[in-house]
Amino acid sequence: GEKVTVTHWGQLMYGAPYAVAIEKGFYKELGLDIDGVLTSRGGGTTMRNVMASDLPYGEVALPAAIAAANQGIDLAIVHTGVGTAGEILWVTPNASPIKSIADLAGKKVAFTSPKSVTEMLLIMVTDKHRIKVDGVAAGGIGQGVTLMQQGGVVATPIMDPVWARFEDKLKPVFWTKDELPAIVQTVGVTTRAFAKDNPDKLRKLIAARRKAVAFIYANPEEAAAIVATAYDLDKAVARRAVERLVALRYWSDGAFDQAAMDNMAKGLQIVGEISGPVDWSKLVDGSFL
Amino acid sequence: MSRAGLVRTAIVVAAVAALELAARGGLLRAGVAVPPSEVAAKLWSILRAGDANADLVETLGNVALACGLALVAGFSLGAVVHGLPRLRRALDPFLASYYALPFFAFYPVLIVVLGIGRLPIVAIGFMFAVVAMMVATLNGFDRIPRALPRTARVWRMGPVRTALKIKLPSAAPHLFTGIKLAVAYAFIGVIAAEFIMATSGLGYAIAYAFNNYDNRTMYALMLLLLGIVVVVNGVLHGAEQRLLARRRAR
Amino acid sequence: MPTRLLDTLLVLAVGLLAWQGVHWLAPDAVTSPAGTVARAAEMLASPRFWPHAGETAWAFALSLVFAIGGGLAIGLPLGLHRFSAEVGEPILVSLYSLPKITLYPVILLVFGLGLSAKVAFGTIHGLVPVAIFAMNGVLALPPVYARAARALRLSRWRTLAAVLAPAAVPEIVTGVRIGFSVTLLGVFIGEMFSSQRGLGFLLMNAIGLHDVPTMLAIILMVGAFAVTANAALLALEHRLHHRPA
Amino acid sequence: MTVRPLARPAAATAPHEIHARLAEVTRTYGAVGGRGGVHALGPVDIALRRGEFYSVIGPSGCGKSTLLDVLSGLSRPSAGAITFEGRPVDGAVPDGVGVVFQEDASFPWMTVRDNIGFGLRENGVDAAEIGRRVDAALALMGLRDFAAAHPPQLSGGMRQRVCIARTLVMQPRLILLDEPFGALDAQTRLIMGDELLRVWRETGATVMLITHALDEAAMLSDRIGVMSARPGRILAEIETGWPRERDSRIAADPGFGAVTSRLWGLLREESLRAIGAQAPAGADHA
Amino acid sequence: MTVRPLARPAAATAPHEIHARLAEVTRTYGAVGGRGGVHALGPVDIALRRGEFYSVIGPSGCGKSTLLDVLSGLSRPSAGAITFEGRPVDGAVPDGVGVVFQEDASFPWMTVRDNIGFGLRENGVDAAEIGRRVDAALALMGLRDFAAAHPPQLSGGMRQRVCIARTLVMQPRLILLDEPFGALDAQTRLIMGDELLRVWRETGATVMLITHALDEAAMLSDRIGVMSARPGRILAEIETGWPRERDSRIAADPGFGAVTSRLWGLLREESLRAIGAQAPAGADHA
Ligand SMILES: Nc1ncnc2c1ncn2[C@@H]1O[C@H](COP(=O)(O)OP(=O)(O)OP(=O)(O)O)[C@@H](O)[C@H]1O
Ligand SMILES: Nc1ncnc2c1ncn2[C@@H]1O[C@H](COP(=O)(O)OP(=O)(O)OP(=O)(O)O)[C@@H](O)[C@H]1O
Ligand SMILES: [Mg+2]
Ligand SMILES: [Mg+2]
Repeated sequence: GEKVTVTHWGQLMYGAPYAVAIEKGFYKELGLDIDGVLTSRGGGTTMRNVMASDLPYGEVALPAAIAAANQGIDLAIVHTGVGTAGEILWVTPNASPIKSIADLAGKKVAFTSPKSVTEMLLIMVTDKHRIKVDGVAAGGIGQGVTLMQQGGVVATPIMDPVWARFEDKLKPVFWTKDELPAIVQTVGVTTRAFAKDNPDKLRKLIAARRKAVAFIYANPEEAAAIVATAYDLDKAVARRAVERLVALRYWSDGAFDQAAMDNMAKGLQIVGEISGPVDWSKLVDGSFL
Repeated sequence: MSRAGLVRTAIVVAAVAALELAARGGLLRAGVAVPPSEVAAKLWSILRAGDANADLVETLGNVALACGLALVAGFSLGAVVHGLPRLRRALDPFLASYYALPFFAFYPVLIVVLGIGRLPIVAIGFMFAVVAMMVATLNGFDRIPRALPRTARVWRMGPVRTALKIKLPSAAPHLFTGIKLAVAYAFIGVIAAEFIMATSGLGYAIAYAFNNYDNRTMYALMLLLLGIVVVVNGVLHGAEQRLLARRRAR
Repeated sequence: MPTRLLDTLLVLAVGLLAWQGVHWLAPDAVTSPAGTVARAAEMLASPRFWPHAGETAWAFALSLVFAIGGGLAIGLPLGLHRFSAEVGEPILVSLYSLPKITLYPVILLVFGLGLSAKVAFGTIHGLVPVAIFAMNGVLALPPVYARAARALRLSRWRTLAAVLAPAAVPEIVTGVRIGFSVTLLGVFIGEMFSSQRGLGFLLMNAIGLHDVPTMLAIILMVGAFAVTANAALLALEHRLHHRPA
Repeated sequence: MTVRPLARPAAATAPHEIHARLAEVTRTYGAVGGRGGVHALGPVDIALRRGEFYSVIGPSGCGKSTLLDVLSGLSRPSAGAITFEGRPVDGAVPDGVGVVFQEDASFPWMTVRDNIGFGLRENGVDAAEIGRRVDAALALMGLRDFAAAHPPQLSGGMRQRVCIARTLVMQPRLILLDEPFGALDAQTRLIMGDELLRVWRETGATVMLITHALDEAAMLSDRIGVMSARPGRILAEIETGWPRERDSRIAADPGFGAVTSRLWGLLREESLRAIGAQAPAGADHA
Repeated sequence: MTVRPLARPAAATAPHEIHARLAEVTRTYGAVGGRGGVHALGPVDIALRRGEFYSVIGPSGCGKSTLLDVLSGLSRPSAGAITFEGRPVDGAVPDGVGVVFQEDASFPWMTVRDNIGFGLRENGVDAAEIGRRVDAALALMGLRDFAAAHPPQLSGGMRQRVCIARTLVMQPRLILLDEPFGALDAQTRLIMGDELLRVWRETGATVMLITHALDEAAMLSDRIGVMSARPGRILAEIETGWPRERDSRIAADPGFGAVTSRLWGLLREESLRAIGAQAPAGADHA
């Protein structure tokens, strides 16, 4: 069978709809033979995987898609994946005296890597509260937790399902959803050539995902079980994570939210990743929704 | 230059030219291959603008630190273990398979022990380099002709003077092999750790450029790294030749 | 030799004790040896583990074949022709000390994703040391072997096949052993970046999920495999180098 | 048990029939382009009589191994002609010539038996015949108990015997030996020398032995060629006059002292001349 | 130019004054725990007379190096007593004893001059004195032109001269040499032997030379100890009766033949016995 590409499959929850769509046979219903998921640890690597794979379609981080487009890669954004970064939160150990964003002022706070979404969010949040923190690049979510446990930083970003595993040891300092407007994290991309040659197939791919998203919202319990199996996660952890994300309406049905996309572009300008506004008209193609 | 040197240069030049032609002629996928001339131009502009300086300094610093520590520790460990044949035999299987371990996986552990920043990176470089130096030291000490320490005994020299004035210089050629390997391994370890885990340094910069589809910068930085490795190798090779020159027959 | 085995076990025990010590110092970040072994056993018992292990093993086996085959194909001819060796050696040594991880992007660009990229990455790690050892092994052969072959009126081809090749076997095995280790490392690193199956993928996933027991269990399993396989090759190497009973 | 002879019995030989000859042979190394190379040997004239035991002695580096190389056909002379059994030798080892090298040339990856049979197998001799010849050689060289051993398990002397056996099974009519006992101590050389004499007697082959041990040459040879320092020329050929049936006890013969002191005399001058540059005048008035 | 002597002139020696003695000395290797080790040497009794040139010959592995080790104090005997100049030798090399090893022990990382002066510097001799003694040794050993060279640039014979010079500058009264010319060809050994004789004459030191070359022993020595196969014992001590003023030309002396054939006789039997196992009966009825 064919394989779609999804960033951070097995680690982060972007992939839940794909797991459900495969497991519940939504692809099959539409005559598609999708039986697996390619992945990588994110960013440009996933983007490259999409372009290199036999089925050049997948869900990648929006900044990676923008970067690729800026380098002249001929791609089209065909749907929204995860339309919010609200699930990301900064946490601190239970025993920590830190209680609010204001308490972070002047302290060392982790983000994952330079110019990443977490750095962007941290800057946006601290700017909003007019405080200065000493940002530290930890290298990843897990590394950030380790670093915090060793006292290297007072707070570190986390998200489900990792958060679900640490809920009893760590406490939130702030949630992005409480601080910032919606920001598109991931989008579905394909090559222009594939879109032109296989418009129907593309439509079906998107439709199957949409059906899976609807299924998750309707049957969170069963969806969590499917994700737990696909990701090899503890069942309880998966359930808690899915519940929380359902409440957040984390997974988009695919429709574009211009403002949420612009928010990401703004953030990327803040961290210096891009120099000007993005011309979405050249990138986005909503005709397959 | 020697005849071999000339032929070697010719081969390298031909390879570069072939790559240039292939890239320009569209033989290779666009975006995959960038003509070497453009890579060199890009590197030149990066160097002139100083964009890579901070990463370069950081990486070289990490390598130097990792390598320096590995040389001292590797030599000391080697010298001590050489004096304890039982320990040495017990260690042998571990030393021999040491390089199959994926050190990068220790990174999270290293953060625990050493905190975030350059130290865990240096530690990975060190872990890569130290065993090479240790094994070279063991080899070197093994190959000290028996008659040399015996000569020292005839002159009634103490063990420390014997170690310093007889064993060390006698083992020097092997120690130098260890130094060369340690430098190479420290480079490999530091760059790999930066590439996979870190958030700064040359390795990170290459990974970053890759992630951003910035192939031109990526190739330019790789070229820079290649240049550094070749120069360092060359310098070490030259130093070794000088060291060994007097020890070789006419 | 029993004392030797005892000593090795003693060293192992000291290592485990140190590990346990680190665990006591930082229980969150380092699982205890017992906990790690338990996790490893759990993984080994899980049917989901084996496709990953199988994928890595397959990629590793292919890489090893290419690394050894390619290494010998490059190293042996260079060793037979002294001038070529003089030309080629510095190039090989530079390649050897080049941090090959930086080539990963190129590999991905050229081979795309999946098995072929992993195999290519494993191969470039192992090929160079095998080539260097094979070359030096042939170069260092006593010239008297070739002369003896001529005195026995052997053809060029028979000289190569019946005398020079077997004579170089011990050095070649040493190269293969070194190549074995770095090829494994190469495949593993390859899987850590871009892959959906394999132990390297599991490890990267565990790092992403901050799942310390799984991380250490994977390292332990790979390490145990590497040490065992290497010990076997080492024993073979000793037999070949010293060839007496 | 009788052991078959290793070489075809020599034809009833006319006295002083010439078996191999070097005529005005010189060898220069590495004279590439215009630059002159090392003049290693010659001009040398030697006529080996069929069935004789001829030794060559000379100072280190005088060209003894070079002489063996050109005579055996392992390398070409720069000038001059070499014939073996009347046919010119030219860049290939002729059938009927066997060479034993100074270095240990036994193959460590084969058993002693396989080592000895190797040349026969490569030359397409049939298996039964190989078995017979190898057995005979094992017995002759006192290696029967070690047939299944590998060379690294043997002493240096025994390894050298393997190489000699490997050469003998090819039934060479001319055997060239380049300091074959160089690595052994004097006592073992003595034993090996006696064995070599026996082989020589029994096979009827012509033997040329290169050695730097004077007493070895004096004890074993019918004739001894004494070479000058590089470029090696034959300074003198000394006839010992020993009977064909002999062994190392010949050293007790009064004639032995006469032969050795003649050799000493010839070599002493030659060595002093060769080493002259290395022992400057200062050494004398110390 | 006159060169200072390298050793204090020997005191007017009483005839046959004993300089060093081994009494009932044996040496066993590696008898750890209950398991018996290798009985390498002895029991051996040797009395070295002051100023004599004593050689030891014997088959390979018979314990010659072991003998030198215990006599020099580099290792302890398993039983028996060793005295040097009347004092017991016990696990340390006494002052006044110099050793030249079979292997090349020159330091490749130092110049010839520094090699020769190294022992003196380590023993705190003052610089001016070192300079004088080293110059004298360079001249004596014919190494003046090579003072600034490094050993790897020299021939094997010259490197061995460096080692001898390095020992001589320490002004030993007893010089022990373990097959010092083992790696050299016969002609170079000849020259080196003559030089050794001169040094011996001029320094008045006592010399014990271990060698496996019969003619070398016969040519150089006042007395020759012939050792049995392992465990080495002294089979016989042969007095040559040469005059103190002599060199290799002694080989032309009629007495030389007598000495060598006696040595050959003794060693032939011993070698055959030692090698017996390696040359099984099969070799004889071939
Ligand atoms: N391939 C070569 N190229 C250049 N010079 C050579 C070569 N082979 C030998 N020579 C030189 O030719 C001379 C004679 O060498 P050869 O090996 O024949 O001497 P030899 O008498 O056998 O010496 P030894 O007693 O040390 O074995 C030496 O000076 C040597 O350096
Ligand atoms: N350190 C050791 N441990 C065990 N056995 C040893 C040791 N050194 C020597 N031997 C054994 O003792 C015997 C005598 O050795 P030694 O080196 O004294 O002989 P040698 O007469 O000097 O021989 P060569 O003529 O080969 O130099 C040999 O059988 C040797 O194997
Ligand atoms: Mg020679
Ligand atoms: Mg010895």
